Amino acid sequence: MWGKGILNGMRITMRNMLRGPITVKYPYEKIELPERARWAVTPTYNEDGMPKCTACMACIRACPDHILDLEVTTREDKSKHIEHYSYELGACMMCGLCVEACPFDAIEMGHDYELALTSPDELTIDLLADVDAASVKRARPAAEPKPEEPKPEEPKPEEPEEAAE
Amino acid sequence: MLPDETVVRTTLSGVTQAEVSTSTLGVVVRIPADDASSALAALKASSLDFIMLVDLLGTDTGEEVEITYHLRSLTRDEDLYVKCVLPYEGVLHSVWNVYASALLPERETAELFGLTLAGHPNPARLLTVDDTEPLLRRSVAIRTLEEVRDR
Amino acid sequence: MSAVLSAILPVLAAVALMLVNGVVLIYMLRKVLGHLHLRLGPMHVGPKGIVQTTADVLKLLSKEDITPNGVDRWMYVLAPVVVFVPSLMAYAAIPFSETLRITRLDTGLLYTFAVLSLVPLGVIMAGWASANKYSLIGALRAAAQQVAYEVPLLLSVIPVVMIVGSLDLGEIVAFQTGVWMGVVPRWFIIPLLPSFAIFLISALCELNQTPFDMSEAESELVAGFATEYSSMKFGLIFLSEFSNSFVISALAVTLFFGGWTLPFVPEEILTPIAPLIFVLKTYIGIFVFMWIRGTLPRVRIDQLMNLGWKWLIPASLAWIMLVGVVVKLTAPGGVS
Amino acid sequence: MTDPRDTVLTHALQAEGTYDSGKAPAGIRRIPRGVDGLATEHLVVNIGPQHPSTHGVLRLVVELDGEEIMNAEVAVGYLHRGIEKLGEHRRYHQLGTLMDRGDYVSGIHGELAAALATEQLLEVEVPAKAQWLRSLMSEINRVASHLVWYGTFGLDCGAMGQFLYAVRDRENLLDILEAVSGQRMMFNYVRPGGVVADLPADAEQKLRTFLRTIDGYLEEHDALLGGNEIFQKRVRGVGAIDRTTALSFGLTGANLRCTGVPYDVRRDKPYAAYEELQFDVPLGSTGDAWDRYLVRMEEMRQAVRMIRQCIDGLPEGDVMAKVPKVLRPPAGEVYACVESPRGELGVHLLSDGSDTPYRFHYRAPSLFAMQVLEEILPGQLLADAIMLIGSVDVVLGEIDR
Repeated sequence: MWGKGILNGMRITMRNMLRGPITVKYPYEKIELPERARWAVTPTYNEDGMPKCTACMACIRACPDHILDLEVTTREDKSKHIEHYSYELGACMMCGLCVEACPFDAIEMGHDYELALTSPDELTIDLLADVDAASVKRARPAAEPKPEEPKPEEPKPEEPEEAAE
Repeated sequence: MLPDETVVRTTLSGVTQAEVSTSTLGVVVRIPADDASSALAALKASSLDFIMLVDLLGTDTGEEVEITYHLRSLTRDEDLYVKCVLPYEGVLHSVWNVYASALLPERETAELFGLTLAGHPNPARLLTVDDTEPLLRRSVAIRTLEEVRDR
Repeated sequence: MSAVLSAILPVLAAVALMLVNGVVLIYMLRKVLGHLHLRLGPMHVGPKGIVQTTADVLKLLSKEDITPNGVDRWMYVLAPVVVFVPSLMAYAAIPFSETLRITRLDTGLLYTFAVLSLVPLGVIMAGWASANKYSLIGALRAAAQQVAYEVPLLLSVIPVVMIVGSLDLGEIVAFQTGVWMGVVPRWFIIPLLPSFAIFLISALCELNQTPFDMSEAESELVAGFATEYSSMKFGLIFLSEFSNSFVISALAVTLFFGGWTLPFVPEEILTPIAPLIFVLKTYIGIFVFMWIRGTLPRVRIDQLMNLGWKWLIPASLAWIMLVGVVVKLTAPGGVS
Repeated sequence: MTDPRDTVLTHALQAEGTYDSGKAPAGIRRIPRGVDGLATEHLVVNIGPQHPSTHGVLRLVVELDGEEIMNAEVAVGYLHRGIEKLGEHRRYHQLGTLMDRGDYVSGIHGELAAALATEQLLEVEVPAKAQWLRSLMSEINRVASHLVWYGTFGLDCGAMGQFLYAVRDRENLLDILEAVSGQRMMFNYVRPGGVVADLPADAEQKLRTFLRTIDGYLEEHDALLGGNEIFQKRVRGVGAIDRTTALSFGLTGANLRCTGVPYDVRRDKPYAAYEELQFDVPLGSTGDAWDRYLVRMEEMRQAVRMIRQCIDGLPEGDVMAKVPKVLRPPAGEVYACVESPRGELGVHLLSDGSDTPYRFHYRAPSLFAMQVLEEILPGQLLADAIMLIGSVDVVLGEIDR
């Protein structure tokens, strides 16, 4: 008869009501993220606490929105000192292209999703400030477990063709 | 599958002088701009039966704007690309009475390439505010790195 | 002194009942709709969110009272009052138990329906006065809908009055006490099921509830006639909507489900807890309204009119004729 | 006291900036209020851009005579970010991040179209496992997108419950997509040459538990909304688009198939792993909102069936072809299209040999669906107009690009 569909619909909503709510009570219970979840970019460190970053600028070229920036002073013995490694959290779309481009696994996408801040100028974060960059030779063997022939000097060849960007 | 070129050439021979070629895209027909609608009407009515205008897009080739009409025949499952060339501030004649699906894409293409739209029921701008310059022209620059950096 | 007191006391009781009712119903609606939709409803304010409604009322009180310009000033301010007062007056005739009643009216039923039919007047005033296209459309829809469904609402109640022979709600309930053939309770729902169905459909229309919530259809008219109202004026409209649903549900329980009586409970246990049973039954009725609200989509306005004029009214007229014939045959001298 | 109807109408036109007290504004046929004839004045109502049921930022300027719509005009452009202009300044493997933001409800299909176009230019051969993973993720995204359509379609008709049940199932799907690609909606997972990474173990396990309950839930959804007589009365025979109008307005996907035209890109121009998957293409007959509902519900069931085939038949092998880090495809022009939940989503790529495309055009199916609305809305009632927007399933991010 005419109302059969409506009554069936009522039965379904009652059955769903008896199934009980499925909401996660957020501030008290937190969902644990899957292993590949991509949130804000965070630098990684060696065992001795020094950052793995060798200031090779690969990530800065890889970012589609140009939001990473590195100020580096090169001392005479070719080792580098990172003044600021600024990262605009507000503009980052967390696509993970910089992490894929980094040859030394020096940055990774963190799992911390509570990124709300109170004032807009806090949105530009210094990932690394005033710290010595890891030297390429020491980082290279550690970073490349595969027996690949290590590059003898600074990764210069990538430099010229990028300038046309 | 590609429509065969000879049939395309014969259908268009009466209407306009068209040169048919095949490229990575498929069969491409280049025709002069002002008899675009008559050519499309001929193609639609012909045995090739191009029943649907799938897409309409403009390209800035450096010195002029090239309009591409992407036609498709569902019965034979073949695609055809009709291209015509307009000067920079040229007039894009609307083909909406042949293919009604050109209504909104024409407004968008004319507005983003700085063409004036003729013969269209509602030639107002579709996407941008009234005084924005034609964005998809190669001459209109995107914000440089510095402007992005200190925005 | 006592004369003044006995005059004011019932009014205060009605107002208190309405406020408490509003608070409880708003909380119940959010909880029921929440659980119907696999959500929890309010949880943060107080244990299990019980204090949530009082927080809402305080918020409504503290909000800034905006009067948009281009508004028809007097009608705009008067409209919420015209919506609120009738639903307050409708509490007068509801029989909570044999003795516990705000006023003893022998035309209680007629009075309640007369008062309830004033509410659409306020809705139309609100819609027209707030000079906003959405509320204009919402108000005109509400006018058409509630006028169209007053008629079947009253017609569906006439069979009950024909059998009982009086408009006094107390007597209707008294008629339904006791049991037929030892097992079937004498409630009217069993013999008069069609008229209960018509009553339910037109009651939903009266209350502007889904599937007939045409006047504040969220997805089309934003908030319908109440779009331009803020703070306490919106509070009045909101509260009156809930108290209407309590009144209509109370009527349904009184007319069809035997008011405050329960069939197999002996007399002496019944009388002390009679108001409790009545309120419990009414809340079950309100729960069914909310259950319907959480499930069904909205009917289009012209289908609604079509259903009302072409189906409900002829059906209820035919049903009245049938019941009239049966009453005449079974009790030739019966109608005293 | 002036007639309040004037103030109502002038406010609208002033807000629009087109009010000229002298002459009646263009496009609004104002019947002269003769003294004798009972002339009802037309009311111009802006549905949107801030409106609870416009699926994004759509503004529909509607001229109402009472409840009936006399004339409807679509005003879009509130979400225009210039995806096509940005495309000319992005490398080929970065185009996916742009396409996710076009049709944000089903991002995988946009990424896949961009990747297919680049691969046609590069003539690179994608390994079998990547093809199967692409089909699997596309179908998961299709079910998620259709669930959003189902929920908002119910909301437009006034039913609240269906949306929350649909979102419950969609949450499981988004968790699976997050486990595989890293993000819930902006995946950046499909790249020219293959996909970024393989299916992790926890994603497969989540998918199997999801597949155990989804069939029961789909039957429940169908019974809850489709089985409801009120919904059927609201939807049957309303907003019918026949074959010729659909074809002449360039409709594709479910909007075209509901008129009976059997065109589906997955079967007629097969890509990814769709040749090896068994699925049938549901067809409607009259092309009204009811047929669109039936076709999309059946598409969801077919998608679940394909997900099952994909999981069981996933071949071995690596997930990405040998592709240089910086892609420089040879000069050429190419068009690749994909069957997205809204229709045929195409990417027209013109490359000049450098590492960024010369011209990147994004063919949006919702733009053509929106166009047909301007054709069928006049004559409908206001309540039906809102329902029809829901039934043709448009996404404004794709229309404005």
